Formats: sequence, C-alpha cells, structure tokens
Amino acid sequence: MINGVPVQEHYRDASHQFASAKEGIWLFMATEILMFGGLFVGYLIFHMKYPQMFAEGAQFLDWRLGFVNTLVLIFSSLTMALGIYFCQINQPKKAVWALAITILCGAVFMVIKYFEYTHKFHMGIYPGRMLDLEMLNQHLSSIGKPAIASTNLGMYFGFYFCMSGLHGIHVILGMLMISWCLYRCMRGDFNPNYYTAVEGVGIFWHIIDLVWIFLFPLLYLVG
Amino acid sequence: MSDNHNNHHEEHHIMPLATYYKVAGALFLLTFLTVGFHALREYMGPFSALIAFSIAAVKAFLVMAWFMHLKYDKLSNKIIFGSGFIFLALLFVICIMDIYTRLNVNSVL
Amino acid sequence: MLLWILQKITVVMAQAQSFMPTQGTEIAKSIDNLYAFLLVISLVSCVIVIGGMIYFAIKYKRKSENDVTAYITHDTRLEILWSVIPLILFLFVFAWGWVIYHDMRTMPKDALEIHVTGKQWAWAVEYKNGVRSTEVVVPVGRDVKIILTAEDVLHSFYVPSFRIKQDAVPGRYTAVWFRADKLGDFHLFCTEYCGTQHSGMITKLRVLSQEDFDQWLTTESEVSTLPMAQRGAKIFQTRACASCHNVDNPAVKVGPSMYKLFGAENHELLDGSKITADENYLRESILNSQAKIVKGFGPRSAMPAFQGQLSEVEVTALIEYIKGLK
Amino acid sequence: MAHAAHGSNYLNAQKGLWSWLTSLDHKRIGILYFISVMTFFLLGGIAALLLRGELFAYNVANSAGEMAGQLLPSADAYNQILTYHGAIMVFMVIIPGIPAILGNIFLPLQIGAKDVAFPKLNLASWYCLMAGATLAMFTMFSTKVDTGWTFYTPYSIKSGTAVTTMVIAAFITGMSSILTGLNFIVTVHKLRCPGMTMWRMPLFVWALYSTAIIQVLATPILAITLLLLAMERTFGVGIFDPKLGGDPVLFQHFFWFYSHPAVYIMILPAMGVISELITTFSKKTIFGYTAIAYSSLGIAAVSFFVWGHHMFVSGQSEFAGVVFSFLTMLVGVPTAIKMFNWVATMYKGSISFASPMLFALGFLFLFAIGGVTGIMLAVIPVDVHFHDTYFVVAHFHYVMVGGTLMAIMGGFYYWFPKMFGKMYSEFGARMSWIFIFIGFNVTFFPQFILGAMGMPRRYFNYIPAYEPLNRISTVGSWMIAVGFLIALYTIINGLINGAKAPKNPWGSKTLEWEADSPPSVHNFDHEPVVTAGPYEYK
Ligand code: HEA
Ligand code: HEA
Ligand code: HEC
Ligand code: CUA
Ligand SMILES: [Cu+2]
Repeated sequence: MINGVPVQEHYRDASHQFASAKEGIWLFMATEILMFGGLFVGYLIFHMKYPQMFAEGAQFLDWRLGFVNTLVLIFSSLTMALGIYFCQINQPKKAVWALAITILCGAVFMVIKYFEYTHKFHMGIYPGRMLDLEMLNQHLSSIGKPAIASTNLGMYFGFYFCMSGLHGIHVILGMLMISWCLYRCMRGDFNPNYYTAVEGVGIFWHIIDLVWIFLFPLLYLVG
Repeated sequence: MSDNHNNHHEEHHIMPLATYYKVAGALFLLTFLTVGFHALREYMGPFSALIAFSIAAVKAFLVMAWFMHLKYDKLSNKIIFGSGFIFLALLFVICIMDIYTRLNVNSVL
Repeated sequence: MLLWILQKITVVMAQAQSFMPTQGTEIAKSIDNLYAFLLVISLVSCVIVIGGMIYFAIKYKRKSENDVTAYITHDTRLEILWSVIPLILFLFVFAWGWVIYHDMRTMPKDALEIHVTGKQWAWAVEYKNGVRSTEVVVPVGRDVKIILTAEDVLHSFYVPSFRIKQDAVPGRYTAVWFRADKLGDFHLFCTEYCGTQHSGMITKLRVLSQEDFDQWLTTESEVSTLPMAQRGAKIFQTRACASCHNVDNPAVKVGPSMYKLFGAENHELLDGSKITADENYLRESILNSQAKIVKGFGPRSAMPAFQGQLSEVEVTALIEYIKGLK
Repeated sequence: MAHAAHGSNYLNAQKGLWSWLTSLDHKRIGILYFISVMTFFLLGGIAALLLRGELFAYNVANSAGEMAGQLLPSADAYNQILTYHGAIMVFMVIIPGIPAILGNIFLPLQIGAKDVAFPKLNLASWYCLMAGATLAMFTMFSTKVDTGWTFYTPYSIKSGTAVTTMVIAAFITGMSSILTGLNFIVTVHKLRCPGMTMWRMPLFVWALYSTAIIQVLATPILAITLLLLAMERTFGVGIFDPKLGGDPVLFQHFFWFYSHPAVYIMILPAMGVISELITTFSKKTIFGYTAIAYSSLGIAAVSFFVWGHHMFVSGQSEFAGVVFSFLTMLVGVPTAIKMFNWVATMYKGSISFASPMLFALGFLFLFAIGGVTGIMLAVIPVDVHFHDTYFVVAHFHYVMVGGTLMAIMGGFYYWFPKMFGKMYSEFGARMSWIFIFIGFNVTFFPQFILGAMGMPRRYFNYIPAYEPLNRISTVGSWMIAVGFLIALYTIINGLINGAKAPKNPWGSKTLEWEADSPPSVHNFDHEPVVTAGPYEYK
C-alpha cells in the first residue's frame, strides 16, 4: 500500500500502475469497437442492398421507446461520470449514490427492452428464419396496414436482435461490474489516488452508451 | 522507463462538475434534435439519414471527449482507441468496394 | 555464370511445363510462361538467400570459443538495394499477372453459353436447347462461356488443363470462359469444399470437333423420343441420382439402392412404420424426400428435394425406370 | 529480494498442482501454456498422420459400390479429421504457440520487468484457451465437425454437425489471444527497465509487440464473424446465407480480415526468435536492427490490407482482386528485408552449429521456399490455377511448419536451459532436426508438384495419376513423426537427467541470460539497468 493504493510488485508506483491499467482498458475498448463494428458493417452493407426491406422492418420499431431508452442511457452515462468524479474528490457516499442510479438506469433500459422484445414476439417477429410472416401479416391486416412485401424481412430483425441483443448483454455485464464497484466503494476501497476499477468500468459503460447512440438512428429511424 | 514523466495532473484530471452537466445537457438536446428531424423526414428525403448520423457522430464525440475523459488522456490512448475505428473503416470500405465493383456475367469488361 | 543461369532457366522452363497438366487453351500457355518466370526469379532469389546462408555458414564456421567477429551494424545502401529490387520484381509480376487476368475475365461476345449448376455432389450441365448432361461437352476452337451457379453450397469449377477455376455461388451467377485448343477428355474437379463427396464431384470436360459436337447435341435432344424407361435411365444419370443410389445391387451408397425397390412390401421407415413402395411412394420420395425417411437414414434426409426441379414427365419416366430394376 | 532463499527459483518456490493452476507468475503460466499447446500439437499431428495415411493410395469402389477408405472408414471421417487438424493446429497450436509460451516467459525477462502488466489477465487467458480447447475436444465426442478450418458458409450453415459448438470454442480461444496481445502491448509500453528504450529492445520483443497489435485489432472481427455464424445456425439470420438473401462472399471477407493477419500472428514471433538465434550463434551483432524492427511493424500494418488474395476465384469483383494482388506484393518486401538481413548477419560471424542454430538455418531454407511460393500465389492468374490445390497446402505448410514450427523448436532448445535450468542432449536435438528437416521436405515438396498437376485439396480420394507423389508425401510424414518423437524424448530426458545449466550457456547478450537458470520468482535480484543495445558482440 502506497498512499492508500495497492500497488502491485511489478509497478514502480501508483501512477505507473494507473497509467498501465488505463492503457489496457483502452486497448480492450478498441476491441469492443471492432467487434460491434463488424455488425454495423454488415448492417450498412445489407441496408444498401435492401433499403426497402429495412424500411419495412423499421416501421415495427417504436421510436418513442428507443428515444426514451436513449435518454435513460445518456442520463446513466452522466451518473457514471459523476460516480468517478465523486471518487476523485473523495466523496465515496455520493459516489455510491451515483453508481446506484447508474445501475437503476441500466435496469430501466433493460425493462423497456424486455417490453419491446415481448411485443415483437407477440406479433410473430423473431430473428431470421423464425420470423412468422403469416402471423405478422395477419396482425397487419387486422390493423388495416398493407402486408409485408419483402420475403426476407427476417434479416432486418436478425440484425435488430443481434445488435440490440449483444448490446443488451453488454448492459447486463456493465450493471454487474458497476455493482461490484459499488460494493467496493461502500467497503471504502477507493480514494482520490486509487479508483482504477471505477474508471475502467466507467469507460466500458460509456462505450455501451456510444454504441447505443448509433444504434438508435440506425435501427429506429431509418424508415 | 518510457513514461517516466507522466505528470499527476494528466493522470487524475478532475473536471469541474459543471462541465458534466453541460455535456449531458448537450447530449439530451441533440437527442431531441434527432427526433425532431426525424419528424421532418418527409421533407428532407435522403438527407434525413445523413443528419441523423451527423448528430450521432457529434454525440459520440461528446461522450468520448468528456465522459470518457479522452480529451485529457494521453496521446497514445487516443491513438489506440482511434485505431479501432480506422480498421473498422478499412473493413467497410473494402467490402463495399468489392460489392459495388462486381460485374454482371455478361460484362465484357 | 551467365551461361549457367541461362541453362538453369531452360531447365526450369522445361520442368514447369512437364509438371503442369497439358495446355488445353491459349491462356494456359501464357499462364505457364508467367509461372515459369516466377519459378526462375524464385529460384534465383532462393539461391541467393539459401546459397548465401550455406556459404557463410561454412566459411565462417566457428573455429574456437573466442573467435573475434566483425562489428557491422547496418548498411543503408544494401538495405535499399534489397528492398527495391524485390519490390520491382513483385510489381513486375503483378503487372504481368494483371494483363493475363484481364484476358481471362473479358467475356467473349458470341460465345457458346452453357449453364452449369453445382450441387452436392454433381455438376448439372444444361445447354440452350434444353439438353442436360453431367459432363461438359464443348466444340474445339470455339469460345465457350460457362455460367455458373450452385444449388446448395459453394462449389468450384476447375479444369486444370485449361488453368481456369471459378467458384459457383448459390444465389447468384458467376462465369468463366475458355477456348479449347485440343481434342480430348479433361478432368473437371470441384475445388471448393462442399461436404462428404467433395472429392467425388469429378466429371469430364469433353472437347469434340464441331461436327461431333453438333451431332452429340442432336442425339441428346432426341432423348425425349425414347421409350419412357430408357428416358428415365438417362435422367437417373443426368440428374445425378446415380451418384447416391445403386441400381443393380442392393448395397447402400449414399442413399438406399433402387434395386428391387418397387413393389417391396413391409418397407420400413425411420419412424418404424411400414409401407409398400408403390408409385405414389416413389413419387413422394423423389419430390419431397423429407416426408418419409427410410430406416437407417436421417434424421434429415441427405437427398435434395426435387420438387420443382423435375418436370411431371421426368418424374414419371424415373418411376417407370425404377419399376424395371429387377 | 532477500526472501528468495538460495537455490529457490520459480519452478520450486511453491509446490503442488494447485500452486501451478493459480499461479500469476508469467514464467509458470508460460509453462502451463507449454504443456497444453504441446498436447494439442500431438493431437493435431496424429490427425495429420491419419490424413496422410488415408492419402497413401487412391480408393476404388468396392463391389458394392461403396467408397471406403484405405485407412479411414469414410469420406466423412476424413473431412472431420481434416477439420480438427486445421482448427487445432491454427487456433490452439500455432497462434498461441510462440507468444504465449516463449513470449510469456521471455518478454518480461528480456525487457527487465518483474512480470507482465496484468498477471491475472495472463492466467485468465490460459483458462480461456483451455475452455475453448475443452469445448472443441468435446465436439469430437458428439457429432464432430466437418467444415474445414475456414467455416465457409453456406456449408457451415447447412452442415448437420456440431459447428455451433466448435465456432464458440474458436471464439473463446480468440479471447485468449486478445488478452495475451493486450497484455504484451502494455508490458512493452510501460514495464521496460531503466535504460531499456524502445530502440534497445531485443528483436524478439519487437516481433511480439507487432504481433500483439495484430492480435488486438484483428481478433474482434473473427469474434463477431463467428458469433454471426452461430446466430445464422440457430436463427437463420440470413446475412451469410444466400437462400435468405445473404452473401457468402461477405463471410469470406469477414473471415479473412482476421485470418490473413493471423498468418502474420503466426510468423512474426517466429521471425523474432530467428533474429535472436542468428545473432547468438553467429556471435555477432544483428545486421540492420532498425530495418528488422520497422519491417515487423510494416508487416503488421500491411497485413490488414491483403486478405482478398484468398478469394481471387470466390466471386469477389475483378477490381477487388487486382487491388488485393497489388497490395499483397507489398507485404513481401518487408519480409524480404528480414531474410537478407539475417543472411548478412552471418557474414564474418563465428557460426556455431548448435541445435538451435540448425533450426534457424532450417527456417531460412524452408521459409524462403514457402515465401516465394506465396508470391506466386499472389499473382492472380497463377493463383487461379493453384487456388485450393495442394500447391496452397504445400505453401502454407512451408511457412507454418517450415517457418513457425522450426522457430518454435529452435527457440525451445535455445531457451530450454533458462526455462528449466537443465541441459538437454545435443545429439538427440540434432537427430530430431535431421528427421524433421528431411522428413518435412519429403512430405511437402511433392505437394507443390501435385498442386501444379491440379490435385485439389480437401480430397478424400484422388485420381490414379496423383498416387506416386502422395506415397512419397505420406512416407515423409512418418519421418516427421519420428523426428518429433526424438525431440519429445530429448526434452523429457533433459528434464530428468539433464546436467545443470550455467547462467548463459550460449554466450548471449540479451537480458534474460543475466537472470539465474532457472530464474528466481522475481526474475532479477536487482532491477537491471541497460546502457546499450541488445546485441553488442564487440
Ligand atoms: C505462417 C503463415 C503464413 C505466411 C508467413 C504466409 C506468407 C505469405 N502468403 Fe500465405 N497462406 C498461409 C499462411 C502463410 N502465408 C495459409 C495458412 C494459407 C491458406 C489458408 C487456407 O486456405 O486454408 C495461405 C494462403 C495464401 C494465399 C492464397 C492461396 C489460395 O488459397 O489460392 C496467398 C495468395 O496470395 C498467399 C500469399 C502469401 C504471401 C505473398 C506471403 C508473403 O508474406 C511471403 C513473403 C516472403 C517471401 C517473399 C520470402 C522471402 C524473401 C526472399 C527470399 C526475397 C526474394 C524473393 C523474391 C524476389 C520472390 N498465401
Ligand atoms: C501449424 C499448423 C500446421 C501444422 C504444424 C501442420 C502439420 C502437418 N500437416 Fe497440416 N494443415 C494445416 C496446418 C498445419 N499442419 C492447416 C491449417 C490445414 C488446412 C485444413 C483445412 O483445409 O481446413 C492443413 C491441412 C493438411 C493437409 C491437407 C489435407 C487436405 O487438404 O485434404 C495435409 C495433407 O498432407 C496435412 C499434413 C500435415 C502433416 C503431415 C503435418 C506434420 O508436420 C505433422 C507432424 C507432427 C506430428 C506427426 C506429431 C508428432 C508426432 C509424434 C510425437 C508421434 C506420433 C505418435 C503416434 C503416431 C502415436 N495438413
Ligand atoms: C445427395 C444424395 C442423393 C441424391 C442426389 C438422390 N438421392 Fe434419393 N435418397 C438419398 C437418401 C440419403 C435416401 C434415404 C433417405 C430418405 O428416404 O429420404 C434416398 C431415398 C430415395 C428413395 C426412397 C428409397 C427407399 O428405399 O424407399 C427414392 C425412390 C429415391 N431416393 C430416388 C431418387 C431419385 C430418383 C433421385 C434423382 C432424381 C435421387 N434419389 C437422388 C440420397 C440421394
Ligand atoms: Cu462440390 Cu466440392
Ligand atoms: Cu493470406
């Protein structure tokens, strides 16, 4: 322990350790970007190929829900950043609150997602081949809308479920990690010299926000 | 040692609270803007997508620069994170290049 | 030295030609020349690198533990030399390759077009006049364009003697062209891995004289006037049923044998039920093989569903043929 | 550190299996990798022997019209063994091979660090590899996998085998690779000892650093590709499935975006090892240090631009093909620079023929051939003929086995005294070299000719004309097996009966030789201070 920082043996001092950890985190974030990015590349390519089909698919997404979720995530990003801020200025109590609100926002996001998903399943919308076009068309005719023209609508929802699903998994992982930070924060592990874990998890959480910032127009607004 | 002189200031940069609120405010505003433009999409045609993504890019920048503290981070970390995007662009550009230069079977080049 | 190199070059050229299969087209010759050139520069550079290594290894072999060695850290002129020379060579072979490739990919205008479809595990060849075959038959000295696609998975159309290869991609068309110079039969391989019988997906590319070709085309198109069972036999070959089913003995190939199948009572299915193999059963088995799966196969039938692939007349002919396998 | 009692080292500081499985010491983790990777290599090698055994002769249909193999019961069995051979060798042997074994142990030692930056991640990455491997092995006992290591769609979508499980296994081993790479980058950036500037790092470290960059930037795309393939199989998303409007060629783009850089993940560390070996056993400073270091970075960068040379006949556009062919030519240049610099290093040296050097010379010999045939494949019309024939098989075995595996063996013999504090039998090591080197050429040189003759790869059976050369090739594979058996014996014998190794048996100049053999838990008793470059043989 140096100045309240548990410095591992192979590091010179606390700031050496912090800078190393920080670099590791950024490298990891670059891999996250590339991984999500692969999906975006696929999405863009097929969007160019089948603009009609993508437009037909997007009409089933309620942009209002996406909009609310965007606000929720941005707000959670703010509270996450504040969590780090309060650690920096040595106010762990406030940091705990900020983190707790962040987790709560994550939960709200997931609940909204849950309703979106179940609503889709209800209409027969599943990813890919499992999409029930007949059921969907029945539903459409019952509300007086024209039937689906494209035959491979499943692909749009394949993208939809893969992208938002992978994002959702990240949200859950993020929530778990924030809970761990919260626990450590309550235990008093962190101080202005040592808050690497919160900082790292924070960056991860912002990445989640970042991805969503693009997912929102991409999935909900392309109609 | 390579990074002997990492000054404390850079490592634990503390931004004033107000900045966070300002950034968050801007983000909320831009989100409303996105939705606002979405409502007008009938009039904008192809530009609506462009606008939506430009706004998203600005938002992304805000998050990266301030929330993720990248603005005050080391150059090396900026490069690392940036390279993720660059190689992604590479994948995209070349795939598109292939797909849009495929000739039809009757082509005589 | 120069003489020695020249001699080596001729040797390599000769070798190259002897290992490559016969040159069945003009393009094959130009590719072989490029290949021979590549062999020569590769040989020369390997001689420099490997030869240099062996020479130094022998010349500067360690004599004692305290040998004094030269202290040479770098030499910029050399570095430049051995970056630029390979680069020039590489760009040169690239450009040469580009020129040939351009010819290979420029589809001739008035070519004889043949549709070839890859499917697990046979090639289905179809001519403009409706003739179907499992072999590609072409006239000599005439531009031929093969329009490729695949039914199920990727396959690749490869004729070594013509130095052509092109993947057959399901859901779209790709094409290759060639002009055969030599008469004869050439191997046609599938070179994109496509499952169990990938290595069995071999057929022939036959180059005939124009007269023979015309005649072949007419005889084949007269198949429709044959008696039903004979026509069925023909279809059994051309639609590649034979690649999976035996007809003259009861052994299982990929699928069950057709030998003495018709009329078999107590024919057992996967779910344990028993049926009689009558016309309707055969019809269903052919058009929708998943419906009833024979015991010992499955759970998914490996047999493609021929619904929509075979005309009514063809199915009847097939059944007539299977009936006669006694 | 005083608490390291005399004679205590990383091997015996703690005892018991548990102390190994939970160790955060980079050297111990390296040993863990060593044991597991060698086991996988034996499995992959046995699969190779089975393949070659089957190809010893062509098959004729028996009287019942069935096509049984010479050795294997069916074509399906062949295809499955082929898939396991390729997947095991690539994902579990040669990609983790040098970085995770030799790199793990010697990267920190060479830069004078006490450990890698993130010891826990290091251990986690070993567990990832093991989890992935276990899952992959598990599929062997269920429905097996028969797609080839490339998992091309739509075959991999339609195949009724355990592709999904296998793909997830490859995904997990990919995570392991990312973690190793990430760890190495930070270690190189942050943990160099005083005086160890970037331009004083040994070339092995430069090579690992360049490799790590590729690992971090390329592997995520493999991850998402494999995930999408798994989704494709479970939900029929249709991105890669032409039946649903997808594009199988796009799958190949995604796959090779990773898998071409991956071949440089395999070769760059090997090149690093060779740089070490050539200087040490020529007793001479490396020729063109900066050129070699920059060429590693150059290869790493350019490797991302050339992937389409695997797809010249796949149905990608002609334009893309030409662009890729051009870019591929560029990647040959930095490699050529390295080759020439190594040979120049030997000039006026004092060359010893100790077994590690034999492997290094073997590397130069075989990699030169593998490399120039790579250039041939990069020329489009020539590749049109050679694509998916045995010419390609020969090319990549020359670079992967002749290149990387030779370097692994050489590096392993070189560092063995440091790793275990024991010497092995030089005679045994040389015998293993003779058998491996000769056997290798006997096995794979005929395959170039087979390829030229047009024999397609992944063929369970072939036409009679190809038989004689296949026979030679199969016999060669037995010689390789004998060579590796001798190597195995030499290593085990050295571990048990070897004489005690001195601190620096080869008279090397790099930092790891200043530590004890085997090193203590903390590597160095005092933090080393570096004042000169790595290869000062004055
Ligand atoms: C260790 C792995 C490794 C390495 C280092 C390389 C190195 C190279 N490879 Fe290879 N390659 C593979 C592993 C590797 N490859 C694998 C696994 C496959 C098949 C995958 C599959 O389909 O399953 C493959 C397939 C493959 C193909 C596709 C073939 C096909 O499927 O049709 C091509 C085509 O361009 C290619 C090219 C090259 C080139 C140009 C290099 C260059 O980097 C080589 C550069 C080196 C030299 C040039 C030699 C040294 C230089 C000199 C001696 C100087 C002078 C030389 C001259 C003037 C010629 N490789
Ligand atoms: C690092 C990678 C690597 C390594 C080391 C090897 C090593 C070998 N490979 Fe492999 N190979 C690949 C990577 C590799 N291969 C890949 C990627 C493919 C493509 C797969 C695909 O198409 O999907 C391939 C494909 C491939 C084929 C083509 C099959 C086909 O297309 O149909 C062949 C055929 O000859 C072959 C042979 C061999 C042989 C003889 C060895 C030998 O060098 C192996 C020597 C090692 C041993 C023999 C083990 C040591 C043995 C002992 C210690 C004793 C043994 C004990 C008992 C017998 C009890 N390999
Ligand atoms: C890819 C291999 C394959 C091809 C090509 C193929 N079949 Fe089959 N066939 C099978 C298999 C496997 C079965 C057994 C499983 C089943 O009943 O579906 C089968 C079953 C059958 C049966 C039922 C046999 C019985 O014993 O009840 C008939 C009839 C049949 N095939 C006819 C044909 C005809 C006619 C063609 C060509 C037009 C053909 N098959 C092409 C693989 C094939
Ligand atoms: Cu068809 Cu391989
Ligand atoms: Cu490649």
